[in-house]
Amino acid sequence: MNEQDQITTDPTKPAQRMRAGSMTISATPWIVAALVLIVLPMIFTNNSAITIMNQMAITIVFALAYNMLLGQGGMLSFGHAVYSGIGGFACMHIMNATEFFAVLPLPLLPIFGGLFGMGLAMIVGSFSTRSAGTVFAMISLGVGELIAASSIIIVAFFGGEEGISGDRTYSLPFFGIEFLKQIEVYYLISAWLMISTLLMYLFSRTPIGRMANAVRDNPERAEFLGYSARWVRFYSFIFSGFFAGIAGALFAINYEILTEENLNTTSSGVILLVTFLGGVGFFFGPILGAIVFTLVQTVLSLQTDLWAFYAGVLFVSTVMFFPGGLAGLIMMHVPAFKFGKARHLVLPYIRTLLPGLITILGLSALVEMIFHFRHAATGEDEMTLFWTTFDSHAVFPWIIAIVVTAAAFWITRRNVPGLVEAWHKANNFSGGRT
Amino acid sequence: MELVLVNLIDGLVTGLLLFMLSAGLTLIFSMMGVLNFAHASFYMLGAYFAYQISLYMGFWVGLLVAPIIVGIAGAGVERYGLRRVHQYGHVPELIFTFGLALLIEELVQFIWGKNQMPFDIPEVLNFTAFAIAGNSIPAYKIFMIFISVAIFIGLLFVLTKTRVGMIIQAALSYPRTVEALGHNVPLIFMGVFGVGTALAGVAGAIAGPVLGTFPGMAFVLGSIVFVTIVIGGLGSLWGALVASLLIGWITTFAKSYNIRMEDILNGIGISTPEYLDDNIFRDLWTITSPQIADILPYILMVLILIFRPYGLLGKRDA
Amino acid sequence: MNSSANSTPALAIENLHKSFGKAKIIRGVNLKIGKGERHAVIGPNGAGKSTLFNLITGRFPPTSGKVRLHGRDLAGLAPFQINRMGLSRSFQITNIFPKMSVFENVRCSLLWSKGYRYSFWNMVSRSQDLTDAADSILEQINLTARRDLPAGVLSYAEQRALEIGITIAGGANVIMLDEPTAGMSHSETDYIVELIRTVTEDKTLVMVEHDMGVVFGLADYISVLVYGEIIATGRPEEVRANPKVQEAYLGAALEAEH
Amino acid sequence: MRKTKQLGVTTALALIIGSTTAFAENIKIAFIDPLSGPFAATGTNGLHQFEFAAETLVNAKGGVLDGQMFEVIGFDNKISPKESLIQLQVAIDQGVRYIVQGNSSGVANALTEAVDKHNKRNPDSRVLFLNYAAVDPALTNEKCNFWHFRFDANADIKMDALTDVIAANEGIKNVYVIGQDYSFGKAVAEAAEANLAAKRPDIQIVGNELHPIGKVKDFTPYARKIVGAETDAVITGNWGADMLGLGKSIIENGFTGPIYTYYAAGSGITAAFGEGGKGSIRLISEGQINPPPTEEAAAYYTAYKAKYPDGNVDQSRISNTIGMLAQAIQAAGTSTDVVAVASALEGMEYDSMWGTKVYMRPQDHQAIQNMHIAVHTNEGVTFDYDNSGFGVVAESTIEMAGMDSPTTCKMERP
Repeated sequence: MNEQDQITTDPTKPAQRMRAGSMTISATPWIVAALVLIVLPMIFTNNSAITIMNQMAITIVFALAYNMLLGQGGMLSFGHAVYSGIGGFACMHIMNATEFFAVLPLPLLPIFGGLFGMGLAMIVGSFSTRSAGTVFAMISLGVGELIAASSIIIVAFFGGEEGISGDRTYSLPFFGIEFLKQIEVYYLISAWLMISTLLMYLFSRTPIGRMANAVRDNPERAEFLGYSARWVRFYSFIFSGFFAGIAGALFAINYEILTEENLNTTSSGVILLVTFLGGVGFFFGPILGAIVFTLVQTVLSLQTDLWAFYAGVLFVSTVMFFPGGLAGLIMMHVPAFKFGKARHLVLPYIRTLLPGLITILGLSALVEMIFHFRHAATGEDEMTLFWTTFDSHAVFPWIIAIVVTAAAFWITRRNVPGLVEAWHKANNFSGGRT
Repeated sequence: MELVLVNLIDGLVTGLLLFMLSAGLTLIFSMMGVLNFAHASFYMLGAYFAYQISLYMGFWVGLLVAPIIVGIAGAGVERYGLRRVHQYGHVPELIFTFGLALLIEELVQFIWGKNQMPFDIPEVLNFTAFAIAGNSIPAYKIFMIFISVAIFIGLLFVLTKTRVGMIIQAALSYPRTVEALGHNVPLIFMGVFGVGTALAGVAGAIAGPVLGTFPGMAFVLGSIVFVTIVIGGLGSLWGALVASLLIGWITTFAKSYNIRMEDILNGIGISTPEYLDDNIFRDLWTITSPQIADILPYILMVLILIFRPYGLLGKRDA
Repeated sequence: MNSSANSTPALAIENLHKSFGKAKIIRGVNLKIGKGERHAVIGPNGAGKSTLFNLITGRFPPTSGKVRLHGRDLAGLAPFQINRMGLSRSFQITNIFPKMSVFENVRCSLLWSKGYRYSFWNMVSRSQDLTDAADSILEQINLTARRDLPAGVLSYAEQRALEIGITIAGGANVIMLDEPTAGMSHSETDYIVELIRTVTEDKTLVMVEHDMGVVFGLADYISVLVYGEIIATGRPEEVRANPKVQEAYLGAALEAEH
Repeated sequence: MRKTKQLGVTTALALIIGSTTAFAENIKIAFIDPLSGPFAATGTNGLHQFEFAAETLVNAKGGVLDGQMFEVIGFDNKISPKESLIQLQVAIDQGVRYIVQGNSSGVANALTEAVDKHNKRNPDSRVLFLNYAAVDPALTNEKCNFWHFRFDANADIKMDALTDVIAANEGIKNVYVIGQDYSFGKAVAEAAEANLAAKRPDIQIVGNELHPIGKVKDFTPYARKIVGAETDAVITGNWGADMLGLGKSIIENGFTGPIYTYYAAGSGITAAFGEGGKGSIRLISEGQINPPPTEEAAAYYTAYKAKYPDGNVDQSRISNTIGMLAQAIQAAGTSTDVVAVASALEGMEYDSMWGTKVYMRPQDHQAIQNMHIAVHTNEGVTFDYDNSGFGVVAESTIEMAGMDSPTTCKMERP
């Protein structure tokens, strides 16, 4: 394990060097992203893939908004779902205000969601942003719980347990588009995804965005530079609330229903995990987190009832071994690429990661087999795993699974030192890593 | 009047149970700066372990052994998980415990399944201790009070009268200084974490039979424990006690008496709107105290944080 | 001091007291520091120099007494408000933004004074005035070569230089430095002293310093703080000659010096 | 760079989704209910009952039409409306035409609206929503639609039947109503009040209150109030941990009268109540388990227990759902034209093995069937729940409960 320490403990350092160096805004990634978003539904044409991509896009906007607080502002919120939820509920009420909605083109609706999310953030932020740290975190938890609880009690606005629903197609047709089809909604959401992501990125480059970082790192110093840490936090908070509200509005458009789950603490917790999984230290981290988490939640859960268990393992091991998240993991390879030494890593990676992957799959196979052995119906001894059907009550499959897993683990262990060495070689330009 | 007494006893039981959880949490938090989100999960583990042991060796062995196992598990989590994450800062630590809470819940479901466990009060304690005006007080509740009070006294004794306690006390107020004094701080951390989680295990073992032993039991209690220590003041054992009892009594009394929002509003001179059914605030008007009893602690916490950020008895800023 | 007798002093401290619990740390300090003056506060350990600093800059509220900046009372103002009135300070313990690049550290400290305030419609990288100003300060503090490194990896002396850079960047006319050379080697100290001399040209400088070489090399005036009271104020040679000072503090130090 | 990553990941996604679309001939039934999380116990048990019913009642008998088999596919909705809608879309893309769901009226509301919109917007891939347990009356009243069928009695019908029994019991003078603070709990309370006022004006409702759902740790104060109110009976709509907590607490604090409720059996609750709940807990539900109404039912139950020793057949309506769907497909002569199948379901009379006729009322798609009041006990139990020795024994029966119950549904047919 010690060898792995060295690989993983300080992924941020070279990356920071990168970040500090590249402050100019390059248009290329944005154009590529836009093209990809346009092309994606032509590759994945079925509605469920589009629905899942919509869900991803909504989660991305929300996670980026959340990271404006956590990653850029250093504020840990346990109740951020309420800002997105309020935006969504407000949009749903607008959808149901038939006369007004009939003259409003649907693509403009998210602006209202954003404004309502921002409005609530202004109210709560007026007292919660006085300090960061535990006070902020606990106020966010308290306020989050209160609003989530009142969502069931105050039926007039939140609709109780059923929530409130509406029909997006009653809006003013937008250049003839009525948003009847999923694909039309997909392009609407994608457009907003691009707009919000760009705006949030640009925000991080504005004076207030830079000062958010400064206040995160050293609030006292920032105060002696003429900035009120509280106001800087407040501005970050309301802008985060604005984009969270946009995510809520996109949710309203996509699902046409808002319920208590849009506000509750579970949703708030999930967005924290999503953001952290992706990596809070990098702007694009939450994007990765949102994609991976949506896949785990929606696609992996089609495959196994134990998806939540795997998700838990994924989170805990990310925090333990890759605190920079997925983005940190990717960015720690940038120096090697930059210095043209990345090719030294390819072979050792294959040698280590391939058996590593088999180890993980083998372990999960064992977990699945135990689960099947214990919980399957009597007489249903057959189970299918990795396209193989076998008898979970026979000894042979168990032996195979255990032997394969153990062997793969052994090979992984044996090859780790080689990987570490290669890693040092690929990164030795900096001379004497600590 | 008798009902007040009954409610006081009921609230005391709830409060003391909460205290057993918050005592460990406040110790852990103030020493290590870790908001241990998995604390209630250790409480759940306590209940499940106690149940499992009680199947073979009876309730009492379960009550004795389960907390020890939970404590060892907690110490293990500190040693092999938290200590590693510690170097990355407080937020990753917190998220680690957050993920751990999820993982423990999944593990419990994996091992014991998703159903309620038939974990029952032992026969010896399954009688009515006494009755006040027709309200019976079960002997088990008295037993719970005794256990909690005994633990509180024991904890107080260890913290104020022993050397280890002195070090921990010092670490509560001056965590860095203690480190500088050459004490084996990692070992103290592990010990405190182990003891803290063991206390949660005790709470689980004695609460399992009355509050139910099921995979969601940690979630139900989850954040209320944080609320308790924040209200009480971080790092203050007495604060945790006061806040626990306060919450226990507030929620119990709010449930017992039907205080209606309408009466309060009328009382302060706002008259009920004529057409309540069409009023957008109709849901606010019809709120009653039992309806919001378990939400009151959150309101209390937000108010406390706004007006007194270091809690009722806390010395340090939260 | 005499030179600025007609105009309001840059900084005026009137009968300032500060107690922590029962401990009286500052016991009636009176001090006037004129515009353009370089003023050093010296005193033995525990005399209350840093507390005095923190009182002036609004980090702690005083128990009683007044601090005036350009004639305006600072009572009840938050640090950022005091800063906006033209007072900037450095810290005894290095206090920078370690995760940001050196360039960004300086740029952040320019933002307010350049009028960007809480704006969210400007791109910092598009604002040429900011970049130019930040680069010229980097030039001044000799850190151009380190421009894009995270500030946290700089050497100690470089971090102190950066701290001074941050302190002066905002264009404040009253600069307060808390032990700018603490913990430095001789050559590093010379570098910093030179740096301070150039960057505080035409500004009012108030500094707390231990190193007598630095004090006598830089300061126009010296005040001696002992047990929360100022026992002497004057030109370096006057202070050096003051018997009270010699008795209380300087004696030993001066002997060691020569 | 990040977008190429996204591309790769979604390729994998397409593969995974594609890989589950394997069998083409089967009639696919999507079971969208919680299979993970706090409500997974109920969901998993429901899925087993659906699979067993499809296997026993349809596939073992050679399927429907020209030998088409039923295939029940479980989709985990994590009891979240949002996830339900995603899974609905995935199910539809896999060629599913029949959706079954039951846990949580919130989810049912989301699904029924989504199905309605989907069928309007995509006439080529219409689906039917067979609701086997969500009892919010609105689903067959103001929110009814042609695609939704409910196989359980709704909360109002159940309360109507329940209050019939209470009204017939002269010993009951005082009643205490308590429930979870959300739509279902409120609906139960309102229905109880209205029904009792109409049937037995002399009965006094000595308490009527709501508590937060899923948040109460200790029910003692509520229990004290109930005991203190000297009530003869308690009515509650609680379920899950809230039911267990409330029930146990009431009994422990010395209440001996009947506790009338909807959901207090199976999923570990019967075992957890055990001896304490004996004779106190009374449930209103369709389907008689003890004594077994027919031999077929007994055999069915025995076979189920043999397959799932830890499971219970606690929702007899599940087998009715499968049976009626099979009969409707047979009658319509098609499994793909859901309009025809829905039309065949409307007004269908089905002879259930649980000793009742099930009539699918065409006005609102509400199934009308016999309801039973069953008592939690260990005497006369042929089939226990949770292997605890305890089970529910039918005490009284209300024939075709709610046959003429009013509905506000204005059914729009395609």
